[in-house]
Amino acid sequence: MTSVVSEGVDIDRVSKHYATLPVLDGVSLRIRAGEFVSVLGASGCGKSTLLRLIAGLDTDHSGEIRVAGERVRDTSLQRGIVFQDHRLFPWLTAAQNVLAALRNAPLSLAEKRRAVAEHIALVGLEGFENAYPHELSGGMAQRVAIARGLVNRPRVLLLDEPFGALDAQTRGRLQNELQRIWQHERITMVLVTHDVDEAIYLGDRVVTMAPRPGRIERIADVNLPRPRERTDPRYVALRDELLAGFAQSPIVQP
Amino acid sequence: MSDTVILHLEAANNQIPTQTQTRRWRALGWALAPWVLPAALFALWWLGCERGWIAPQILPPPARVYATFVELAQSGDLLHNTLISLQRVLCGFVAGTLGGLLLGTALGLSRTFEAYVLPSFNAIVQIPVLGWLPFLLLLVGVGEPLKYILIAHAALVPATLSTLQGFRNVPVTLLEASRVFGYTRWQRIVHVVLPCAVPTLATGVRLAFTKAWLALVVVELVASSEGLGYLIVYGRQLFQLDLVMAAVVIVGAIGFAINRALDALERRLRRGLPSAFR
Amino acid sequence: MSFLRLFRSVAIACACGLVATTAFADKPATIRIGVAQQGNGDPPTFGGSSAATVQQQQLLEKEFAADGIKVEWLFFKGAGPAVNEALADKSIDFAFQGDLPSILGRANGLKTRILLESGVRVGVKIGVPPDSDVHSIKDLKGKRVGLFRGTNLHTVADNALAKNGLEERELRVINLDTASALAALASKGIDASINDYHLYKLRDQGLARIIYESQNDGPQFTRQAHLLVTDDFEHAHPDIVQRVVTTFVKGAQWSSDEANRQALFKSWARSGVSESSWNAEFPPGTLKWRNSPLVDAFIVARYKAVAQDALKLKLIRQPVQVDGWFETRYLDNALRTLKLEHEWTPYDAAGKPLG
Amino acid sequence: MARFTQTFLSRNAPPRCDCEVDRGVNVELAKTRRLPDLRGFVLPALAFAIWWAVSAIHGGKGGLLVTPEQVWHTTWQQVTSGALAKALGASLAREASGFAIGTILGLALGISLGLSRLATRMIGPSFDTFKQISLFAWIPLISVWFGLGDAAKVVFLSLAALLPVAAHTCDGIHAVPRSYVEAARVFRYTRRQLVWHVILPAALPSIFTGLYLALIYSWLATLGAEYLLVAGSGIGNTLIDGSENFRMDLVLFGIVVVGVVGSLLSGLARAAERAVLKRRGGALLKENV
Repeated sequence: MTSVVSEGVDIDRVSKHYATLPVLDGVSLRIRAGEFVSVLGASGCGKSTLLRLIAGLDTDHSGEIRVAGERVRDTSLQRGIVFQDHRLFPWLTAAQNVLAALRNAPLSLAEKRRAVAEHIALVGLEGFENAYPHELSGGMAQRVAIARGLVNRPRVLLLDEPFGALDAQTRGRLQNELQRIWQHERITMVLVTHDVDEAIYLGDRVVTMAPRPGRIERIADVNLPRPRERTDPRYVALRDELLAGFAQSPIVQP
Repeated sequence: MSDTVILHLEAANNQIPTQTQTRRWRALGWALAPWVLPAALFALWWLGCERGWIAPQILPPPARVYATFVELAQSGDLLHNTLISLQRVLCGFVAGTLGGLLLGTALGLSRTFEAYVLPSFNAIVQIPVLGWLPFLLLLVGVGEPLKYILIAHAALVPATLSTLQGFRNVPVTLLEASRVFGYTRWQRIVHVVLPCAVPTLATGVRLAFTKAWLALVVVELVASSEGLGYLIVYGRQLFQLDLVMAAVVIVGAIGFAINRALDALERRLRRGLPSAFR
Repeated sequence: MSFLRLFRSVAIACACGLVATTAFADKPATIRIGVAQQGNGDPPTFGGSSAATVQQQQLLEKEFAADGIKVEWLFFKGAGPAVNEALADKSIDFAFQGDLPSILGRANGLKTRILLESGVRVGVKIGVPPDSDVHSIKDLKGKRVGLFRGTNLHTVADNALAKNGLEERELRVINLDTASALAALASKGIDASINDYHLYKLRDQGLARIIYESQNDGPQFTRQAHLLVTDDFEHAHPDIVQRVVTTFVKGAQWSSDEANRQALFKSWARSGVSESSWNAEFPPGTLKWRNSPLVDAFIVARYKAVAQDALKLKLIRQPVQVDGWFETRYLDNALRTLKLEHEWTPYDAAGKPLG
Repeated sequence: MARFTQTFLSRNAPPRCDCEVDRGVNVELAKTRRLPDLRGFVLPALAFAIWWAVSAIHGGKGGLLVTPEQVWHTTWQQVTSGALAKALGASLAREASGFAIGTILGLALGISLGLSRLATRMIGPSFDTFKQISLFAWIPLISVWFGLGDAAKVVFLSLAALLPVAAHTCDGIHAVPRSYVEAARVFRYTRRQLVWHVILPAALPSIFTGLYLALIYSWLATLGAEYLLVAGSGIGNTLIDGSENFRMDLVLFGIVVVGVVGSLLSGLARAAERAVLKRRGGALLKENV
């Protein structure tokens, strides 16, 4: 790979295995700054593991991952992450949870409070600032998690099946919200999902991974205007193509 | 799951992986770690007596305690007292546990029985074994029955409550499923309720024994003429602290051994069951 | 230290629940006296020896009031053995204790000196329920007998049993302190109780019958009690020790005077035992014989005998040196200053009066 | 939903602390309020009636069978004479200091056991062994080292309080879900922030269970201490005096007091726990169960 310093995320021949079981095998991917990439794959293809490596939660792997030219050695405020189980601290209210993300941020208290208010508004949760996680619905809790992921104004936001646990209707609404936030914040987002429709609807590119060992099978460009029309023939064609890809035995792509 | 917190704490410090050589040392250190504290305490004790920092009547030297232990064992006193204590604790434990299982089952099966009996049971449970001692001392006198009743009471409480909880923990879904297959009430109890309740019962039995063993020591300390607890009192009265310490070690060792045995038994019982019922 | 802030705030939270533990420093100016008996009555007191008289007439309190030294009496339900624990942990300076417990303490390293005798030639009583079929020691075979092991009753009881061809092992001995033994005897939990004057309380209530008094078998079957002081206190305050002994001798003299007999028993009755019982315990003319503070040949012989018995009964593991244990110079000074050298008659090893 | 009595919490032994959290029995925190069921009072009323009848016929002549009036009279006499206040005051004061010291040491030990794997490895086994020995076996040694006064009793009580606090704190920390720790790492929490802002708050419910048990155990230990370290006054001494002076009424009075105070203490502890934990999100309780 050329050593051009890119603002986005450079994944170069990353491999990882638990004891003898290979989980990722020579994954290489270059994500441009501000791009929205969906990582699509069945369970066990290592997509969540890849995301954890980018986040720095796990550094036991070969190959290199660079974000804005900087090698990933540990977690960083520059790389936010939203999990499927929202992981809000149950003893803190929604606002306190978002504030907790700023504990080590280089901001004054006033600036922190303002950032929290902004992001509560960003995810449309005004009026629920003092609610405890167990008092919020699944969708609202995920909104808080997204606000918490964004409040540090990270360079990259990683989302690990954030809407997996939600009902179809809430999921649709939050997908639009996420897209609106993405267009507003202009930061790089990497969404891991097993939902083909979600991957196409949101992603500039859809990276399809195959399991055993986890590798990139195909990268498809979704050059469609946003917000995407699910009935657009090109949208439907791409979806069917990807779905078909899933159905056949995985073809090893160069 | 248990080590995860600590693992991540250390990961948070980003320690650099060690070479194999130091790793071998660490492994050795790790294996010896549990013995460091006991060894240090023993050394401190031995040194304290040797150097005379502590007067012998305050803390007898380890050699003396060991000599007493050997003397106890050779003179047969150790065996005699241990057997008596074990006999007492077993009788009390068996009586208490059986009573507890029966009472717990009765409470578990019929809600009306529970409504009548459970509040009184709770009231009695509030009062500790020691609270009943003076009352029973007057009623039953100082003899063996006093000890059996108190130990049985100590074992009865956890046994009853565990049995009750065992019955309560049976998932309603299973009961409904058995009803669908036309199980009679009795079949439901034998084929559904009991298998589910077994792990909780096993824990209850282990707790019952621990409580019985604790109660035994208390009763023997306060009123007895034989038994391990009595050895402690006897040592105290003859102002032979080494006898007291030897007896305390014996009581601890036996308690520990039996608890471990019951632990192992409980684990084996639990392993046989799908974790859902754990 | 990274956890410092954490501990500090937790400590403050719990400290507010912390009530000042009452471990106040011992003012060297307080004299703490342990009594190897359970205090009865309110305020707690005891009876049966000149030590009780000294306590009830507050002789020591008056003696040291001028110097601003407080006198503190501590009673021990655990009797002699419990006093040993207090001595070991240095929470008392003086102690009225029986011969056997002191010997047990000395055998296990307690450093004390015996100053004078507080109650001598005291018998051991055996009480049984009123309707019991036990009439003599021989009937005790196989019966449940309450005995407070480690007190000065223990060796006398064993000797009395041996005299009747019995051994402790042939009885079902239950180890009970004085008060629990009384309760057990009253509720027929035990068949007999080897005890002391406390048995009179039950006899007065018709709940016990006394079948044996060991002093009737001769002075060898009696137990002694004494006043001892810890070596540390004696080295630190020999003057105070002398004044305590002198005051005590005054008390002993008053308690040995037959003229004060009724007043003495009335005072002792405050411990819950009736005057009539004291009359029975101290037949007329025996006050001087029983309340003599002298450390004579008889006393030394008795302590050596008890030491041998203790070794024989395996209550102690190595022999105890009785010689050099008695420190009688304070007693001699007191007798000289109070001109009481001939108040009490000394006795020889066999218990016969000397000169 | 498991409908079972809260007292079960106060009766079980503290769970093992060798990193394996005992899920089956002791973490059942769900508290369902039963309807006030009057049927529960039938049995005690019946027992009381029988006692009244029997004692009325041939009671009152001293000895074992005491009439309710006698017990009531003793109660009244104890209360008015201030004896109860004195005894109870002494016992509770001792218990408070024992509880406080035990809690502080328990928290320190529990936290160190919980957080440092080395401490768990070094102290854990010894701590387990110590837990097997009944506390009362240490009384003869304590009485020699700390004398027979209040100091010895407070030492004994703090041991009784220390055990459950340490065990539950340690288990609480071990049971903190890994997901919280990861979430905190994403925000670059330092080790201290992780402990103070994530691990301890998450472990708080379990720590409270430990404190609740410590309160109950130290109350039980108060009685034991007063039986075996016989000096000074206390409700335990009242009980023993009653039994020795052959006064069944005093004993019954003592037992009632012990029972009432025991339940008051556990009620107090539960109220404190609910106050602290309620608002901050019950989710954890259910999730942890």
